[in-house]
Amino acid sequence: MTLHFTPVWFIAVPLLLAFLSPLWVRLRLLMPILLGAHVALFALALSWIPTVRVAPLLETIVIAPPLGIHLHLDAVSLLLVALFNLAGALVASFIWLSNRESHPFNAAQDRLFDSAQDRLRGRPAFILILLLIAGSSGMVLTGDLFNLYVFLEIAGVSAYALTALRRDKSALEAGLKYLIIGSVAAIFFLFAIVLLYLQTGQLNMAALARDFAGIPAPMQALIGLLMLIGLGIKAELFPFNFWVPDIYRGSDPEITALFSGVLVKAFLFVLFHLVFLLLADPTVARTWLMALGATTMLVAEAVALRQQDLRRMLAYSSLGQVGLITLALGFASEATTAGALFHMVNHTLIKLLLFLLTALMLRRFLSVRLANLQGLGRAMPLAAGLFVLGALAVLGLPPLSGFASKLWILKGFAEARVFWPIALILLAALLEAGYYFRWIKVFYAPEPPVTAGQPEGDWAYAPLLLIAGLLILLGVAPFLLEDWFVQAAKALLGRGAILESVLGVQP
Amino acid sequence: MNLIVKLLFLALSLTPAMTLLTWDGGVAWPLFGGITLLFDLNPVSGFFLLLLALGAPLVALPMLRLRSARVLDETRDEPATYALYALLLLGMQLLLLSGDFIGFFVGWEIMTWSSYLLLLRSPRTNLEGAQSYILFNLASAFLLLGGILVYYSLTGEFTIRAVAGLDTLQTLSLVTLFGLAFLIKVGTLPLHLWVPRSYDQAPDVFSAFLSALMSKMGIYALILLLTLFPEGLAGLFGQFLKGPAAGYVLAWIGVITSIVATFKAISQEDMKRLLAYSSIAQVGYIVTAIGVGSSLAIGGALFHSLVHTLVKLLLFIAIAGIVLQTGHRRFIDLGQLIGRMPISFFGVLIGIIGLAGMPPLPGFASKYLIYVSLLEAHWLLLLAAMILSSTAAFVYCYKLIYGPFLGHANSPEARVATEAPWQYLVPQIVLMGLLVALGIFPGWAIEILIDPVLTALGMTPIGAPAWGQLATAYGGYDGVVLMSVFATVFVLVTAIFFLLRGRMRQAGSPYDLSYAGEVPTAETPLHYGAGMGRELRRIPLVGWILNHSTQGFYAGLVRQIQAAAGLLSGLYSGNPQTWILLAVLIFAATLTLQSVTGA
Amino acid sequence: MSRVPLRKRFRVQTLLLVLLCGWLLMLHLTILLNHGLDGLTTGVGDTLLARNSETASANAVTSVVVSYRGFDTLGEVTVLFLAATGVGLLFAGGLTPSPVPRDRDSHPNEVMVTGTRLLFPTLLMLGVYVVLHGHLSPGGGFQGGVIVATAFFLRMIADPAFTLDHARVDFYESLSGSGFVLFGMLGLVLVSTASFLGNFIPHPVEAMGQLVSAGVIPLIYLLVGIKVGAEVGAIFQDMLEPDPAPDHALAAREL
Amino acid sequence: MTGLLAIAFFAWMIGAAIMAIVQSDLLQSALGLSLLSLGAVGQFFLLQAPDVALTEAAIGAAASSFVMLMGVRQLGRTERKDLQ
Amino acid sequence: MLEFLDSPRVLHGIYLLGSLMLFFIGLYGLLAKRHLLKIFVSIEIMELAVYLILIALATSPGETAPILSDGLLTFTGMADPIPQALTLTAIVIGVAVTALGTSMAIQYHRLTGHVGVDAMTELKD
Repeated sequence: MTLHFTPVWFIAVPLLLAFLSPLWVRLRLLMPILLGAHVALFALALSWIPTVRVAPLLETIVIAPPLGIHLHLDAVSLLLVALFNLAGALVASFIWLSNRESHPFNAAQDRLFDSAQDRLRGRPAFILILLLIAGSSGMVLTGDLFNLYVFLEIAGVSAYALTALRRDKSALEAGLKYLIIGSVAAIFFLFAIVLLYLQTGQLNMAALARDFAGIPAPMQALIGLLMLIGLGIKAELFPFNFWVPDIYRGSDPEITALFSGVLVKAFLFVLFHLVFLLLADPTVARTWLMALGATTMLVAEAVALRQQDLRRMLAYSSLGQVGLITLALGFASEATTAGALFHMVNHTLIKLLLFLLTALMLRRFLSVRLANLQGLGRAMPLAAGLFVLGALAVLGLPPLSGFASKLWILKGFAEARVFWPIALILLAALLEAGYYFRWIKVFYAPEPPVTAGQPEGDWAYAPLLLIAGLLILLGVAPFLLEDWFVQAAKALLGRGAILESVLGVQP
Repeated sequence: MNLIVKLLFLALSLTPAMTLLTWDGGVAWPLFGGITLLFDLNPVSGFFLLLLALGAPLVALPMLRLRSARVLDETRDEPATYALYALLLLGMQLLLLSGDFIGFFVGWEIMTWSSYLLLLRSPRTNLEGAQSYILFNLASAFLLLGGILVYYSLTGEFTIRAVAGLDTLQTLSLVTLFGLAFLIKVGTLPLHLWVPRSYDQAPDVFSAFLSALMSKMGIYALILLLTLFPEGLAGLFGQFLKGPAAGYVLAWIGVITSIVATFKAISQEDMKRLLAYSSIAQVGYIVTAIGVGSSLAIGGALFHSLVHTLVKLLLFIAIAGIVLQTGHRRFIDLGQLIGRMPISFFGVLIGIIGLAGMPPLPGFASKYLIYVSLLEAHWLLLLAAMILSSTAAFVYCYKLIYGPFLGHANSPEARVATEAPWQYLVPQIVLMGLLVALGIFPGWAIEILIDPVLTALGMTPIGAPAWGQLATAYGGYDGVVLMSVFATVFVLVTAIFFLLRGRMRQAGSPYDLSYAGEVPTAETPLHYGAGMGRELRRIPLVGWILNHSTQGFYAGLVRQIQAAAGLLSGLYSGNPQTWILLAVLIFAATLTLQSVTGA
Repeated sequence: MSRVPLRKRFRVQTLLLVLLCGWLLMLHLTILLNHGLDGLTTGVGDTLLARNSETASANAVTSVVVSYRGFDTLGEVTVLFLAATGVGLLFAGGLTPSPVPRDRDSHPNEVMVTGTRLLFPTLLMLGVYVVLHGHLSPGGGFQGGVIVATAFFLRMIADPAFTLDHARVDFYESLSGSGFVLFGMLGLVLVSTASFLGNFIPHPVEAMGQLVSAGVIPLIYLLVGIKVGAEVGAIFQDMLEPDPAPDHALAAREL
Repeated sequence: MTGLLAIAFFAWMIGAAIMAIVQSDLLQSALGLSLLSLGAVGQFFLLQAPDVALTEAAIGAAASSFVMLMGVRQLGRTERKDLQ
Repeated sequence: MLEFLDSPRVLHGIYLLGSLMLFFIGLYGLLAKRHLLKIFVSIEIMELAVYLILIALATSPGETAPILSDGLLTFTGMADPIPQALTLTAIVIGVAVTALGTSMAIQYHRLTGHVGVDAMTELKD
């Protein structure tokens, strides 16, 4: 009887911990467990880097693929799983370290809602956060299409419930909207899976990839479109992403950080994983996705110019970055893919930083509208400084990590001598600068702001400073992770390698 | 504690000088994917690093006293200011030392955002000023990045070195991208919107840095373009008269910039805005010289950069001292400070003489070189235009000395002001000394500072017969003699003035208008500087220039983008059914298309 | 008078939506009828069916659900668990400020209460039977669990005095859920199976069709049954409990 | 025979579905959903899927209808009470 | 007389037609109805249609239920168990989501008095 460290731990451990949550409540260990689980899984992921570099890790569950379900841990899924658990650890530590005093809400609200932090520290939030990350990890790891759907629903249901966590009007409205649009997306995706199964008799993704070419062309198009709608809604691509700002505006910023940092990344990965895997010649799909990505980016950055609420603004900014990542992944050269994966990591870190800062501001001022944040730089100098850092990073200004990843993507385009994405990306960055610097200017306005809420706890800054340190470190020395990203890009693009490792056949 | 911070800050401000003196050998920093940042010192960057090394501590010194003792301000955020300044210096050093474009861009961007954050430290900064500063500069940076990427796609590497074998289209796209980027940074005409706003709104001392040193980074970059294309601007469209045709366009951009900016400067009511426009005008000369592109012209450009750095540091620091002591920035509120702030007066005096390019000071030498190079290229129309602008500059120079120092003190603060604190005076004295020294030894500057740069660029050095002499093919002068003559005359005139002073009539009050036929009220702007812009507008062409500004164009652009954003944000309506309907419609449309074409 | 154009517009919208859906139906039908009619020829299903005797479960669906695709089932139970958590979160205390005990629309009559009391054990038995015979006959953990939950639910409706102890439901939920994962882990850890959810209990094919057969499958299905019963019961109870009178006064104050 | 039964069930189901959607009395709508589920139970039996049929009966018809009924009880019976 | 209805292709066609009609009736409800419960009902109808397609098209006429009982000894000639297993899973997931949604709708109604999606304007900027 030996202790097998296998990828299944990434899913089994959070599930076990979530099921055992009444025990943790009794032992008053919820927060340490939430943090500890993610830290441990992050460490576990890091410990696998040398193994995965040699060959991808296949974890068979009950029966070998293509008959059963298997988990596929290669460089790219390892990267994302590590990232998700890191994000989980950061958010958990932020929630844990925020101070405990209750909100000075007015009386009616006080009776209605317990304070934000207490809700986030409760058992439901513990379960939902843990399983949101587990679900996202599962989506990235699984090699089976229906299993993917199950994990999609796990992540989705946790996300719906987390959105409504605050239980006030706006949170419930956001939760309902998310649930409706999410369910519709899931139905479309399920329909696509059903058609795939009916056409090929396979559920294993590698086997599907092998058999996909045999499906008649109109059917292929139908399946592709259904998947595009389903995953496009979930991954926040342009004509399907209208729900995003409302949801990000309505939920707690701590939660939104996870949506933007973890959930979207998982769906983006799934989308591109399927495209690269199923299609032997993904040229058409890639062109479509690049166009969608570019549109997403430009539209989102333009709309963000007018936003008056920080959460909405960050939502659009997040969409813009998703567009950029889609554009780069859609191009699918090794350099742009590696750069896009790097940018995923960066964007997760940056959006965690910015949304957690928003949480601090919200706690302090009870509103994060532009007008209420005048002169924030005086009231919360550290928060304002970190916001500036995050903004610089998201804009891709050196020496922060956003620069390195954007440069990588741009370099990839330049190597291929394709210039229109470069122009669009730079234009989008300029638009993005237009609104980020507007907010920064307002933060440093000379008038002091009106403080209504409570001061933020000093310890809450610890995870934020850690993120800031990471952003600077990755910006100054991106070569530390370079190899990993290149491996991950190869793994994501390497259709043949996956088919070979799963099915043992050369495509 | 506070003292330690300040000392540390001063030490940090000396880093460019330390770098310049102690640099040995290149440094390489690998980034990723074969991108390696190379840092090394070459004569061209050395010249500009020298400017930085000179300017940085001189600006740092007055930064120690950003607020006057009269203004009660409980926030102590100076450490943040100091940190940003140190970052800015770091960025500029990276920019100057880097031997590859990525390092160059990194330095460029660090410089941009850290200076932006410094700009925000001023309570005067408004949204338009801040936004135009950062957006123009980022546009410049992104154009630069675009250019770098084109360069990379053509050559396969990021190292800054001469490219060969490009066709016209490739060269043109490179030159356009790089050129636009650098011209924005330099602030030539249609792209200058951010310059007056930011120089005006920045913290008073920091304006000196912006004008004197940061604009020089644009000049450095423009000169770098010459390295990139060794055949120069001539290679693009051949010759025009005796100079490069492409450069002719650039030269006209420079000259028009300087003419317009000069007239704008004359019509300003505010000292810092005036200096801002004068900065644009001076940089315009440098751009013209770079357009000519001959070794004489580049030498002139470099020399003028040096002089302009010294002059603008001097003037902005002196003005900052005045603002600190009086709290006023408009000419109409100031006056009669000559007795109360004598050292500042001399600072401004020396400064404007240098600025106007009048003989004993080195401003003359540098402009002379540029004129001669224009003559050499037979671009006489340009020469005439430049002389026009140069002459008009006398007017604002005069305004600058008369407004604050002579005439009547028009505000209570101006009447009781005392000399600026020592932190402001020491840099002024140093700068005055340097300017006078350069005026005496123009040949030294050419031989020691400029010729190595020209050699490194592959041009013939100008050379000088002696340290005191400036010589060109069209004649030269001896700085020592000139300075002696002027000094003697100055001493004589001053002596006569003081001897005769007792007999001169003193005006009793500002409203003592013995020679005017009307009775002024308290609202009548009796100050010399007031209303000058209004009068200028009567001159036909000048009036047209002053009445039109690029501001309207950019404001319209912003309005259009905002409107488009509003239109698009209508898509993000909050109704889930609309979202689903849109998705389904797209689904249906695509499927229809697919079945029509696929069948 | 002014309603007429509104209604007209409404009809046009409806018509357009019907046309859109109809058009999509047409498109789907053409594609699917042309290319999707022939059904499955070969697939993993047939292979699994052929190998089903390995699990010694008479019900092939059960062996797929619990063993071959047990990972899906674990995820599915998790979704249910998440939904129960979410529902519990939404209805957790604080939203029903009135201290008045639950006030139903109609008080249950005696016949109904007695009838339900009689029905209750029968339903419970049925549920347990369905769960325990999951590997032999149609049904299993889900169905049985829901039947059990329905039994409790009927009691709750009929008998206002009957409530479920939340802590106990939580306990069952937690026990069965973690049991499921632990069974999976045990399969992973034991050398004989070395796979998550591996069937580590001996399951001879000869025993197929008997109650004690198929190794770990009935045990896991039992756990699933308990889990589903507890979740669905919790959801039922949470939704039933809150005060039915919408608290408009509170809402109005907040507006 | 199977085909006929299937058609009959489908007629039943489509009727129930239209009832569930068009009825403005939400109780009727919930009833329509249960009828639809019952029809589906029949279909699943017909399709040799007794497991699914049982599940649909227990979960689709019973649990889901219960959830809907709870919703109707809380939200009111008429569909357009605040939407006129 | 109606034997032709039992041929595999025709049977599959019937199921396809019926299920797709259900699916698009659901879609119509989703797009046309404003009431939250109606939307959840529509979503359930759509899900049900998808399950039906899956099971119907994966099963050929003449196959028996995949359960070994009453004299059957081998697993041959049986319906594909995988679609049934998938449907089992999906049904439970669907009901879980509906329950969560209905609870949210109930809470939302309690707070605001609204029951329709078109009344949700709190988040609009």
